[in-house]
Order: sequence, then structure tokens, then C-alpha cells
Amino acid sequence: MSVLIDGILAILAIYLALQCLMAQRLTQTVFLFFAFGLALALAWIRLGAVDVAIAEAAIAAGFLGVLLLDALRDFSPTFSQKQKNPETGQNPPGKDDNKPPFLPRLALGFGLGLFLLISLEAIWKTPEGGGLTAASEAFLPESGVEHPVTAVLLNFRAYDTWLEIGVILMGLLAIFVVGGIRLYSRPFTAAQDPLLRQVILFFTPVLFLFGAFLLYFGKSGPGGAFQAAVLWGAIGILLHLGGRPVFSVMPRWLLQLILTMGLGFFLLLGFLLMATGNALFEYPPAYSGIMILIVETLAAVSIAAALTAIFANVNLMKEDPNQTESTT
Amino acid sequence: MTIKEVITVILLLVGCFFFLAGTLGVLRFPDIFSRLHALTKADNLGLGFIAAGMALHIASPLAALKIFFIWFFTLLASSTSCYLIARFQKEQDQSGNRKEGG
Amino acid sequence: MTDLPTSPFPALLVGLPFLLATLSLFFSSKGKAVVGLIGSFLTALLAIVAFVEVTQQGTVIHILGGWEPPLGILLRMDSLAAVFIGMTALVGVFISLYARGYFRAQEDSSEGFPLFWPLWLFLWAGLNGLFLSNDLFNLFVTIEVIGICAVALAVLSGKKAALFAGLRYLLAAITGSMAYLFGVALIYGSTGTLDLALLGQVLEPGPTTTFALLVITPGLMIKMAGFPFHFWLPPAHSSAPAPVSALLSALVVKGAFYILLRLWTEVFGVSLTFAAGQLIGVAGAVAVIWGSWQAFMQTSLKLIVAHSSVAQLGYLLLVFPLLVLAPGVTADSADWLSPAWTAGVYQVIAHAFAKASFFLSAGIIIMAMGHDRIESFRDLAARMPMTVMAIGLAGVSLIGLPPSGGFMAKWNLLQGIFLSGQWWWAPAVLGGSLLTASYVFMLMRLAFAPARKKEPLRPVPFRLQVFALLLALGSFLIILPAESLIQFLESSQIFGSGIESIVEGGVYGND
Amino acid sequence: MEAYKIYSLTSAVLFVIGIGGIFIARHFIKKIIATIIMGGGVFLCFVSFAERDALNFADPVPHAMVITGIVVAVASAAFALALARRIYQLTGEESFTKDQ
Repeated sequence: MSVLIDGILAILAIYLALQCLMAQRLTQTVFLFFAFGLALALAWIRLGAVDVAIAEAAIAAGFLGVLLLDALRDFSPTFSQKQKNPETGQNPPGKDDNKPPFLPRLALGFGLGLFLLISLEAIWKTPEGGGLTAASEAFLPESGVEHPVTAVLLNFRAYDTWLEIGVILMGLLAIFVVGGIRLYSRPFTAAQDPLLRQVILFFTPVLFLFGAFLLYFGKSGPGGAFQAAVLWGAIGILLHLGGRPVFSVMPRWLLQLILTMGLGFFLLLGFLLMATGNALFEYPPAYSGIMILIVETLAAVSIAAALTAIFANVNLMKEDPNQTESTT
Repeated sequence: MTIKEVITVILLLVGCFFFLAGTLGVLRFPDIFSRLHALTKADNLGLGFIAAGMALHIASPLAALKIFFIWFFTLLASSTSCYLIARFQKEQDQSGNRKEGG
Repeated sequence: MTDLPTSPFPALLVGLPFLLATLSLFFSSKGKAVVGLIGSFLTALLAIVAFVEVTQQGTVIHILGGWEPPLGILLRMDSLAAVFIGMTALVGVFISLYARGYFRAQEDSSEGFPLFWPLWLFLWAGLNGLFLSNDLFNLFVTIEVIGICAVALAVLSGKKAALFAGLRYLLAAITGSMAYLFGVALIYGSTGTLDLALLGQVLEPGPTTTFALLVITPGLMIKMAGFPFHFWLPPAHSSAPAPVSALLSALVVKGAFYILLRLWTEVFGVSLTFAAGQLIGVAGAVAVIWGSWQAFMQTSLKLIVAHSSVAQLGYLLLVFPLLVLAPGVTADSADWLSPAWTAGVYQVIAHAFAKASFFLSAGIIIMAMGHDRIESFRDLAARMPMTVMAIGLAGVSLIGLPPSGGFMAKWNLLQGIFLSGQWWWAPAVLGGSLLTASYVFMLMRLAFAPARKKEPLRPVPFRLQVFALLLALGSFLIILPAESLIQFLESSQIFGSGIESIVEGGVYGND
Repeated sequence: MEAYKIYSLTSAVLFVIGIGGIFIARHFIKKIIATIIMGGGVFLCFVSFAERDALNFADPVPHAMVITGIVVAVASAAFALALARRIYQLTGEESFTKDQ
């Protein structure tokens, strides 16, 4: 029975991935992408990876999906112009003329098929390496937290996590580069809908509480900085959409502080520990629990701010017509 | 099989039925308003039945409260988004009509 | 490995530029440049100090978080890493100095330029992290850091061509790193460890290992623009601002090469066959000829330089077939390993200096003439002697004429090729040099030819020309410490080691 | 067949679909989604091995790596999306044309 469920889920994920890439309209692609993310999240749950499921549903399907949806506002008009009959979803016959020629496609398909067979064989025959479960279990009491995934993320392999928080900040900087750095200069004109505003106002404290719960609960169960950060980031995005762009009323230095404090505190704490003769990110066992909690909280706030800023900036790019002339 | 399990199974089956009906509605109904209708009404009802079934199955008040909140938030979010989509579509239709008329 | 001396420098080498980059975000445009410049100097200084430490203590390590591998991550600075970090520091400082003057001279044109500084420091931290890393997954994170920063720098100008090239670059980079990560997943699944040193001991040959090699190698070749995957490089490098082009081609592509070298020699020895080495060699040989020919056919300077990067990276790929030993040959009896390694390291360093100088000179010429079409280079030698000299010197190093670093690389490569008996690579090396000579001399001939009508030149800050020339001179000066450098490199375990292919048979040769 | 095998085999299929999508799909957004699908395949591979190596709990190291990987992949994809939108804004192009 359980094999049946897993099999159906696997086939569903593959089907959704294929449909997502082959869909005729971009809207379909994006919504199938949401569905694909949720199918994967279910797969993570089936595999016992609840943290990954929350991260996938919240970050990959949720946040990226929202970004893609937002991008549709840019792309969809021309797409429906090219496509005369958007209601039925049928492809007009003249659309296929810019497809690549047949032979390279055949060769590519053949190559991919061969590659798939080899990879299936390789995965089928993978010897059992045993993983690092035993090692993590042995050192878990010394890590200061009770949940093994949090212990790996924030203590055993904190270096990777620190770099990863850096990657988010770099992604934000990179998006600034693309969109111009006149960030938050324009107020965002939001939908003036009383119901929407009330619902957003209702959801703000709920999301905040739930995020804080996930953050604190990450010590002993699934949850932690990233999951909490996405929920808090969702607050920022919702407020932004509801006509309360939090960042535009904030002084610039405060915004910069919020964006960088997670990364900065993480590193400065590491340097401080180095100054006392430990290695970088080597938390003394007696204080590791509280240190990890502080690092996680600040990191979550920073990531939440970065996610909101990524969304808001991508939005602002569209509202900025006079940039187009200045850079071409 | 106790009476509790029977009720759980019945609730789950009814929930699945409503989900199925809702999905069928989304696929088969002609325009966006009736599709939204199918999606939000039938699916929320289905989710409610399944939530009730699960709450009965776990039979702990705290879990029941959590499940209730799941259902409640879904209800809130889906009805709001349904309303927004419908409003957007209506505005589009009106502006489209105006363009065609003028 | 954990009994080696511990040192704080590896952690500082990553942490310091990171911290300074974060700090620079708080400043205004002008402040960013100042912090960025100070940060470059501090990082370079730290790199030199760490280099000296390695020369005295040998390989040093830093166990992050106090958790030993395989659970934790270990930073390892051996002499090979030290040389790469030192090269990054030297080239990086010159590029930083140049960038300060370059961006100041065109401050009005784009508002994205101040972000050069934090991104460049992040990139530097990523590069140092990559050279120090001893962990498969950590390598993935560092190449992603490098990838995002590199693309962001490449699109700094915000021009259409740069955006297209940047998106292409980014998609290629993501594909490459995902392919790499797939290989990491399989290796982790079959061994339960990510540490390179441990993997070298426990990895068993088998279809999984071979498949991991089969996805990791092309993945990294996409990132280093190895031959069939070089398509993204010329547009991305040629459309970026000059200091960025220099960074991208001098340093960024070397990161992926470094990982490939480490993985092939330290980890994948068990599943490599002689044929696999030959295959990557063919890619290198084709890249050398094709890239040089394409460079010869271009009509604008930056495209010439960008295509020449493809060719010069091909030389790096040519090192691999020499490192994979034929069945029956042991590393002790293979006397071509030392020249091959010397060739690889010197090619990396010489190319970094020469290509950086070439791109910086191209930037100067664009600044002076407003474009870089080579038909208007006539009589440039008389009007911009320093820049033409820098191009000439860098070109000589790229060709591989003595007494340049490029000569050192190509001479040792040829020596390795003939000692190993794989003479069929020699025509590619020589042909590549010949083609390189063709386009360099074509540029020189144009620069010295008398002009009928002279285009007006805008003034260029003198300092910029000095920095470009110094880098070009650097590609010659690096052969002075050659003997001690090679001696130093030999103190690391990896330098001079060969890959003894246990398995006979084809490329996919475990059956 | 154990449950993890189903997913580890699925991971290869998703990876190949992703690669194919990057090559064949024309629209920028589809290419970006293809990279995420490719990443999803890779992460599935990690997590299925974690399930296989479970003792008292599943192997936490791959879980941590996958969370890191998801965040990194999403950051890259968000950047790619910003580039694509900017390109569309400037040129009206939605896919790579021959001369670009």
C-alpha cells in the first residue's frame, strides 16, 4: 500500500514536471510549477524530511512561485498576443515555425534517454554508504540543540549555512544590479481593497507568531531559521501588496542593518570565538544553545527582509519607466 | 472496527467526494466564476470533512485545535483569493465591455 | 589529516573579505569604493601572510566549529591552495586599483557601478573559500557564491548585450552546479562522507562512481568554459566592464579548474581510465585550435581577448591526459608528471596576469577611443605606447615566447607531452601558439602602422596604464621565482601526483 | 522494493527532464523553472539516501544540505528571473534569439 502511494506520488511529480515544461501558456507553467513544488513537498514528507518539506513548500514553491507569478504580469500580455485563442488553450498551427530542426532534437532526445538509463543504473547500484546518521547521533548532545537537522545546520556544518545566508544577500545585490540601485524610491501602488487589507492585517500577527513558533521549535523539532524567515518574509510581501511597504518608511541605514545583521552577527560571533582560542563557529557547549538561538533569530530576520526586498525590488523594476532610457 | 473508526472513514470518504466534485467542477465548468465557485466551496467543504475525520481519528483536543486552525486559515485564504480573482475578472470584463461598446 | 598544524588564517581568508563586503554596503557610493579598496589591500596582505605561514609550516588546516570530518568541514591550505590564493591576491589588488580609477572616470554612466565593490569582495571570499575547501558540498556552495557574484558583475553595465550574455552565463552556471551536485549526491550516498581526503581512501570503483564522474566533470567544464561548453564565455566576458572582464577571465574560471584538478587527482583516481583522460584532452586540443581561430577572426579587441580565453583554458584541459597514467605505469616511474603539473600551475598564473592585463588595456583603449574595433588601431603605438606595450607583453606571454610565464607553461607542457609519449597533443599546443601569434602580431602590426586619419583620443588617467603594464610585466616576472615556487609546490601531496588508472577499458570502463 | 528506491529513481528522471527543459524550452521562465526541476531531482536523490541510512532518525546531513541547496537554487533562480524581466523590459525578447 505504501509503495503504491509512493509510486503514485513519484509519477505525479514526473508528470507535473513534464506538463510544466510543455504547457502552452505561461500561466499554466507557473501554476503547474506550484503543483510540482507541492508534490515534491509531499515526497519529502513521505521520506521523513519534514524540515525539507517546509523549506520546499515555503521557499521553492511558495516564494519562487510568487516571484514567477509576479513576473507573469510582465510576460503574459505578449504571450496572449502571439496566441490568438487563449481561452481554449489550443495552439494555433503557425506557432511551430521557430522550433529547432528535427535532427538535433532527435539527437538530444536520444542522448538524454541514454543518460537516463545510465543514471538509473548508477542509482540502482549505489552501494550503501551508511551516511552520517551515527556520527550526528553521537555528537547531538554536545551540539546544544535536540533536533539533528538544526544541529547540522547551525553547529556541525555552520560554515555552509553562513555562506548560504551570504548567497541570499548576494542574490539581493545581484537583483539590485539588474534593477538599478534606486531602491524603494517609489511607493508601490497597491490594490485598494478593504477586504484584502483586513485579511492582511489579520494574517500579520498570525504569521509572525507562527514564524516565531517555528524558529523556537527548531531547537527540538522540524523548523528553524529558514522556515521562520519565509513566514516573516511573507508578512513583508503581504504588507507590501496591501499598500503598506514597510521598507519605504524605514531609514536606509536601518534597512541595511536589518539586511546584514544575520550574516554579520554570525561571522562576528565566529571571530569572537576565534579570538578566545576556538575555531571559527566553535560554540562552547555550555552556551551553544543560546548562541544558536540568537544567531538563528537574527538570521531569520535578515533573510525575511532579504526575501521581501527581492520581491519588492522585482516589483519596483516594473514601475520605473525612466530607467529604460538611461541605460540603453 | 469501532463505531469511531466507521465515522472517521465515512467523514474521510465524504471529504474525498467533495474534493473530487470540486476538481471536476474546475475542469468542466465553462467560465471563471463557476470554476471559482466549485473550487472554493466544494474543496473547503471537503477539507472540512477530512479535517473532522482526522481530528476524530487522533482524538486529542490539542491536535483537534491545530487541525481546526488549519481548516480555518485555509478557509480564510481561499475565500479572500476567490473574492480577489472574481473582482479582478469582473473589472476586466467591464473594461473590456466598455472598450467594445465605445 | 586532522593532525596537521592548525592556523586561523584559512578562516580569516574567507571571513575578512566577507565582513568587509558586508560593511561596505553601509557606505555611500564613494565610501563603497574606499572600503572596497582598503578591503582589497587587507585581504591581499592577509593572503601574503598566510602564504608565508604555509611556506614555513607546511600544510595548515582549520577545523570549522571544532567538528572533525566527515561530520564537520575542514579548511585546508596546502601549497597548491596557497599559490592560487597568492595569485588571486596579486591580480586582485591590481584589478582593484585599476577599477577605482576606471569607475571614477565614468561615474556618470551607470549607477550600478558602486556595487562592484561589495560584489567583488564577496567574489574574492568565495574564491578563497573554494581554494581552501576540502568538502564536496562546501565546494558547491562556494562555486554558487562565485557564480552569482560573477554574473552580477558581468551585468553591471546594464546594457542589453550584457544582460543577454549574463542570463546565458547564469543558466549555464546553474546547470553546471546542479550537475556537480548530482554527482555529490551519488558519492555521498555510496560512501557517507564528503571530505576529499577521506573520499580518496574509501571511494570504490563501480557504476555509481563512474556516473558521478560523468556528471561532475561536464558540470565543472561548463563552469570553466571547457570546449563544448564554452558558448557562454565570449559574450559574457566581452560585454562586461573592463575590470570585471579581467576578474572573470583571470580568476573566476580558474576556480572550476581547481576543483576539477583536485577531484580528478584526489578523489576519482579509482574510476578513471586512460581513455577518459584522452577524451578530456581532445576537448582541450579542440578548444586550443578553435578558440585561437575564432579569436583570429574577430574584429573587436574584447572579443579577441574573450575567445583567446577559450583557447588558453584548453591548455589547462591538456594537462589532464598527462596526469592519467596508462595501465601498468606507476606514478614513481612517470617522469612527466612534474612538468605537467608545472605547466598547469604556470598556465593558470601566467594566463591570470596576461589576460587581466589584456582586458585592462582593452578597457583603456575603449575609454580613449570610445570603441574597440581593431581597424582603427592604426598608429596607436605612437599615441598610447604604454598600453600597446602592455598588450604586446601580455600577447607574448599568451603565445608562450621566452622569457614569459606562458613560455614556462607551454615549454613544460610540451616536455610532459614528449616524455609521456603522447606526442599527438604537440600539434595542438604548437598550432595554438602559432594562431595566438597570428592575432597578437596582427594587433601589433595595426598598432605600428601609420594612420591616414587620426581619430581623436580622450585622455585616460596615467595610473590605469601603469597598472595594466605592471600586470603584463608580472606575467614575465613570475618565472624568476620558478625554482623555489616549484619546490614549494612539491611540499603538497597533490603536486606531482598522477592518477593510476586501475581499470582498463573504455571511458565508461567498469563493466 | 523499498520506498526510498522509488524516489531515488524518480530523482534521475526529474534531473533528465530538467536538463532537457533547459535545452529545449525557449521561454526564459521555462528555462528557469527547468533548473529548479533539475535541482528538485538532485535534492530528491539526497533525501532518499538519507531515508535509506536512517537509524533512530533519518540522516540529518543530507537534509541540511538540501535546505541549503534549495535556498541557493532559489536565490539563483530569482536572480535569473530578474535578468529575464529586465531583458523583456528593454528589448521585448522572451527567449534567446540567434544573434544574441
